[in-house]
Amino acid sequence: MEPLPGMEKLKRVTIVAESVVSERIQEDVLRLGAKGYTTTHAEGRGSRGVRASEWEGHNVKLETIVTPEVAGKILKYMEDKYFQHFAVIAYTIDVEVIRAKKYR
Amino acid sequence: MEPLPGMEKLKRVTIVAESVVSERIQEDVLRLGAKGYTTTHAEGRGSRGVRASEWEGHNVKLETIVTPEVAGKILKYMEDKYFQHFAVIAYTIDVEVIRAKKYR
Amino acid sequence: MEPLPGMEKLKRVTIVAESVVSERIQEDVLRLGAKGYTTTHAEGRGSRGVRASEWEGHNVKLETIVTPEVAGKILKYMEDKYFQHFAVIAYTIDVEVIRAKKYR
Amino acid sequence: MSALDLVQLNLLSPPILCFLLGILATLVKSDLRIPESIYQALSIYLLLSIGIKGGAAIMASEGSAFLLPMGVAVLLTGLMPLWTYPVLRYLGRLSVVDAGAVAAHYASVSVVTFLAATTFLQALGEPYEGFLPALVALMEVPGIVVALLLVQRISGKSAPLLDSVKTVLAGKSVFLLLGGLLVGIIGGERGLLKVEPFFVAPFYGVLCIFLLEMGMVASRRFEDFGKVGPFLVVFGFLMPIIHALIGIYAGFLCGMTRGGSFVLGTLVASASYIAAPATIRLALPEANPGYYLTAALAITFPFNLTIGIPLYYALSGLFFS
Amino acid sequence: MSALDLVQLNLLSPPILCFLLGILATLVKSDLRIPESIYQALSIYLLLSIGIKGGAAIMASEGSAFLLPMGVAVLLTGLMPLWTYPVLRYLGRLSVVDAGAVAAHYASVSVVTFLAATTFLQALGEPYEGFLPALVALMEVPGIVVALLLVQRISGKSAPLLDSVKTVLAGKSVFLLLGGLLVGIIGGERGLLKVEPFFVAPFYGVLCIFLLEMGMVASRRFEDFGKVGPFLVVFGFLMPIIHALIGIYAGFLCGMTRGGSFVLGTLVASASYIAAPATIRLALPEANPGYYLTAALAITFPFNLTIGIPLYYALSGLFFS
Amino acid sequence: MSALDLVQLNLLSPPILCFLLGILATLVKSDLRIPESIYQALSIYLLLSIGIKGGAAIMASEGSAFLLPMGVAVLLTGLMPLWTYPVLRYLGRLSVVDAGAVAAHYASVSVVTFLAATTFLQALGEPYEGFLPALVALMEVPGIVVALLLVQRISGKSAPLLDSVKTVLAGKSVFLLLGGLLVGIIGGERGLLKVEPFFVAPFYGVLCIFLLEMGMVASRRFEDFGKVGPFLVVFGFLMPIIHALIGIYAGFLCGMTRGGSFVLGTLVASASYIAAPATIRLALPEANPGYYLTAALAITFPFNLTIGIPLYYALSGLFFS
Ligand SMILES: Nc1ncnc2c1ncn2[C@@H]1O[C@H](COP(=O)(O)O)[C@@H](O)[C@H]1O
Ligand SMILES: Nc1ncnc2c1ncn2[C@@H]1O[C@H](COP(=O)(O)O)[C@@H](O)[C@H]1O
Ligand SMILES: Nc1ncnc2c1ncn2[C@@H]1O[C@H](COP(=O)(O)O)[C@@H](O)[C@H]1O
Ligand code: NA
Ligand code: NA
Ligand code: NA
Repeated sequence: MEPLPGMEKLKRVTIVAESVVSERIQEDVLRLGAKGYTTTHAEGRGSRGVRASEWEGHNVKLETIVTPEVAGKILKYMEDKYFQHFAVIAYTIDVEVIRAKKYR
Repeated sequence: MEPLPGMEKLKRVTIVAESVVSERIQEDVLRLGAKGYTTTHAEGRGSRGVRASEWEGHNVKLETIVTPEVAGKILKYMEDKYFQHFAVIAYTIDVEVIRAKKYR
Repeated sequence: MEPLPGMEKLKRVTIVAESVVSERIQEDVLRLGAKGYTTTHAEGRGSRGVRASEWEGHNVKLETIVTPEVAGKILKYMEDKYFQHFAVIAYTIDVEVIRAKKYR
Repeated sequence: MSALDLVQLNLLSPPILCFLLGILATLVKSDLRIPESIYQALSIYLLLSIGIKGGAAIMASEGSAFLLPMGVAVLLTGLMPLWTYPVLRYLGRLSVVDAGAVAAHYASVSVVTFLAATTFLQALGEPYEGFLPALVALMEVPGIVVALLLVQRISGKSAPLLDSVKTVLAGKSVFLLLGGLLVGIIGGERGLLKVEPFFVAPFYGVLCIFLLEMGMVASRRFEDFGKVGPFLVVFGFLMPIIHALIGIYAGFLCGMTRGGSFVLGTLVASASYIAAPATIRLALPEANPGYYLTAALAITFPFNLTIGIPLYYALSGLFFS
Repeated sequence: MSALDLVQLNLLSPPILCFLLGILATLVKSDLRIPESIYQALSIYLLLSIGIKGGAAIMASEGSAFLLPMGVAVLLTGLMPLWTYPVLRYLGRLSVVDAGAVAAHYASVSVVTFLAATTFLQALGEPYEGFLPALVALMEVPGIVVALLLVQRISGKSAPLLDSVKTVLAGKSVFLLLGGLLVGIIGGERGLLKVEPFFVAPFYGVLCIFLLEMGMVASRRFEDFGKVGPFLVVFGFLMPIIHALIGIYAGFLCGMTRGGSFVLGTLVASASYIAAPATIRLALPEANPGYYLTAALAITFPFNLTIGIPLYYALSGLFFS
Repeated sequence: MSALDLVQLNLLSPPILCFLLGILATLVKSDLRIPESIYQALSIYLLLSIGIKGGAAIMASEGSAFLLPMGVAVLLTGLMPLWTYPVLRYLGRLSVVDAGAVAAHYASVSVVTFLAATTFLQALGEPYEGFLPALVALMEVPGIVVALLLVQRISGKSAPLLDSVKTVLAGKSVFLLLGGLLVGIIGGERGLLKVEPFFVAPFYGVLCIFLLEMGMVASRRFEDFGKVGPFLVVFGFLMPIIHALIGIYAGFLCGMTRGGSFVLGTLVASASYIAAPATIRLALPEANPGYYLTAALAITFPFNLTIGIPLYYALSGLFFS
């Protein structure tokens, strides 16, 4: 599909993480170059099963619109830092935005 | 990636907005031609920082599947009406749906 | 847009359903081959209007990252089983993931 | 007390005032919302509390005075689809599933209507049987099952009836009522005493907040009146009155007090908008919720809450005097 | 009682201790969070409860003693933008919309500050007029409207004023206060009695949890002090003191008790951080929330809650002795 | 009272009945859910309430009778990893981190088990020291820290220990307990009086709803029994009994009442499933939550709540008679 006129392509990185690490990931993402993010409460099932505890709450889903470079950095960081021990997944989607400079 | 057989391509417009304007945006979106929408409670960080107040709640994320034409209209409207003064972002993603006529 | 280096393309299926059927759909999705899913509470407007009741809660949005084959199966199943009588929509988006084998 | 006094007594109690306030909130387009999780917490509180009080009351009651009324109430509720279904199908010209679905709702009961009825009696100073909350739990299910059986019979297709029975029994509203009953029966008076400051004393205040929300929920559906057609609107107002009379008379025959018979009548008159919709949605997905929910929630429920309750009390005077 | 005793009496009450605990939670970076839905439920509870109590008190009060204080309070509140706006615009050099926005906040009232003031009086054993909660409801709106009118006048552009008035009146905080008032007035003493164990007895405990959250909310904005500039910080501390004196004196002139005058003074001194921000955000979107929210919520609110209340009480001694 | 009477007294109290009801809800696959925000609100309420009551009790207690028991309790808790770790590592053949993680949980305490123990004493009419809630707050942390130190020592890698201590101290459960203590100590008896109708009277009712949820949470993990292996299952049942004896004896030596010693024993016997899991997940991410959570939450917690409490009380008779 063609991009709508006047719009630019960027990446949206989505991270679903068990809540115990979610505040850390929010800081990580900004440090790695994201200019903002949006989070929602989420629940889920995956391969790892158990989480810390109900008292900590369930998962947090974080979405951030970034340049492809920053997206690459974030995914790399997630892989190195969280994938092994924590219940975390991350992926990217292509998005089209107006006024792309807000996200750079 | 090729579309799955029998599916058609449409646009999904995502709008994240501070709650004080979210009900208005829901009406706007329908008026501009969307046939439906889905909202979730969200929190977030961006460049503008402060919101109206905690009592108003945080952000609302709205997702609506529409034709490219309607998508263009919605983004244009968001830009004209909300971007300057309100904490609002909007972007589109390509999606594939079955029975596209539900969204036209 | 080119995929980021080292990433593979998969499909993300999104299903928004009235809560009364959401637990069933979660089981369906796993049975049809998904390795996990993420759910969030959602509200929405569509063509069908009324739901079972407020007491049941609103909608549930489910997102699952799967291979194109599984995505096709899930959409087909939703169409056959739920589209006629329940307030359910489903669509797919292309995503890029690291370590795709987690989702196979 | 004159009929007008009764209406006034009912309308001016804080819970009903809060219900009207909820309707007002919708009318003036207020942005007031009760968060979904709070609504659920309030429901859990009310249901568990009713159950526990009912259970403790059963244990406190002497002998087995409650057995006859209970049996009659369950029977009555089970029989209701036998006349509501034909009325809906042939007078109302609803389809088989829609008629069955609406019948199921009127053959079950509304917990909040029950609470409003007992609140009314307390304001009046009129006594009633302590075991009545147990009735609510028992009257929720049978009518739904019978209505489903009926549809299955008539339409010839074998709906997953056993599944439906399980759904409704394990459904949260019935589970909490029955579970509360158990806790009340086992824990007894002494158990109730410990939890009284939580489950009993603040009850009417909690009910106020709940009815505030119910007012908003019901009035958001007022605009659907047009869609359901005139028959269902009339049905939603008239049927409860007939049912109330049947219920009051049944209570009278069982030797219940005037207060208890009035509550039984109100229960019979009420239509479920919690247990029934959830079950019906899954068991009869092709039935239109626009019919059954609008009738039960936007017509019969507000009618009972405001006019029905004082009316049924006045009517109970026909039998007791 | 010495000034220090008063400060201590205020600071050591559980609600204020919980407020300080909330500030501490932010300072030590605790992961404690009050879920948004709970915060909303607590607000609904507090607002409705204040309204109901105020309404019942009006019904219980003899004659129309409340009319004069009410009129004066509304007038005072409506006049406030006439001096706060110029101060902000010319001394503070804020833009027209920013000055108007801040003025609107200080010309409305803070419900929680009101509650803290009455808690303080109760700890002191000092009586006050029962109809005061009704004042809160009436003082929320007029100042906001006048401030908006002023901005409209000066900037020449016609803001959708009617819309704003509707927004603030149908807004949940005003709706609940006025709605509660109605329930209290219509339901009367007798209605209050039934809901007393929910709406009255646990009130101060609920206030504790609410203030725990408010402490976290306010302290999260402490870091914005730098951004608003020194003028607004000074304004946020000094203006309330001047306003308190005006309010106390007005109460005195109306013949109110010392307690009542002190509460009126505290109300006048308080700045809205609920009704005003929501309305202003929509009516004056170009105004910077960084100014008005920081001033109202992070400066004036904590100041009033901790130092202001005992100070205003001490000051009220100037008029009553 | 015979052992059976004790078991019955415990099992038939409304809170424990609600816990069993929660287990039942999972078994019958009910769709009952306590929303996450409500669960969090109930926790905040319970923790703050325990803290405030403990604090007020300390202020009310004469002299410093609480110092010795407190010191002993903290010491005991800090020492526990020294024997639980080797047992888990060498008898149970868990890895270093897993053994350390499980040890940390058993060296901390369960707040809800504490509440169940005091509920039991109240039903029994047996007195106990008022300062016990303060013990809970103090016993949560030391054992976790010692267990982490141990793992660090043995595995040789320097875990961010200071970070962990900060995490657990600023973590919401410890923060609320200690914060409540402060509010109780500073506000004193008089402060408690004002908030009593909220924080004290409805407490057992709130505990019922909380335990309903805990029953569902715990039973959802019952199926993991298989995964943890027979050793951990046995450990989860036996270790608490040994720990209870140690705790009761320690209380006895400190000159505490029978009730107080029993509560201390129950605290020592309990395993944390709130403060510990959150801390361990971050400090030892490679430890398997499948081990520590299942043992603490699905084995030891339900065991203590149902059988353990009456058993420990009976055992306390060995020392006091
Ligand atoms: N295939 C998937 N699709 C969508 N979300 C997933 C998938 N697998 C895992 N998740 C999410 O990621 C979280 C952690 O997964 P896991 O580490 O596999 O337990 C889960 O709780 C889900 O919310
Ligand atoms: N780069 C971004 N990615 C995702 N969400 C964003 C981003 N920037 C802003 N947002 C969302 O949009 C809201 C408003 O942003 P802002 O107007 O920049 O304060 C924020 O609260 C976020 O929820
Ligand atoms: N065009 C749309 N875009 C996004 N979500 C939609 C759309 N149409 C329907 N939905 C969602 O799907 C649910 C069911 O829709 P419906 O069956 O049309 O009532 C709605 O409540 C919305 O959450
Ligand atoms: Na009925
Ligand atoms: Na003011
Ligand atoms: Na322990």
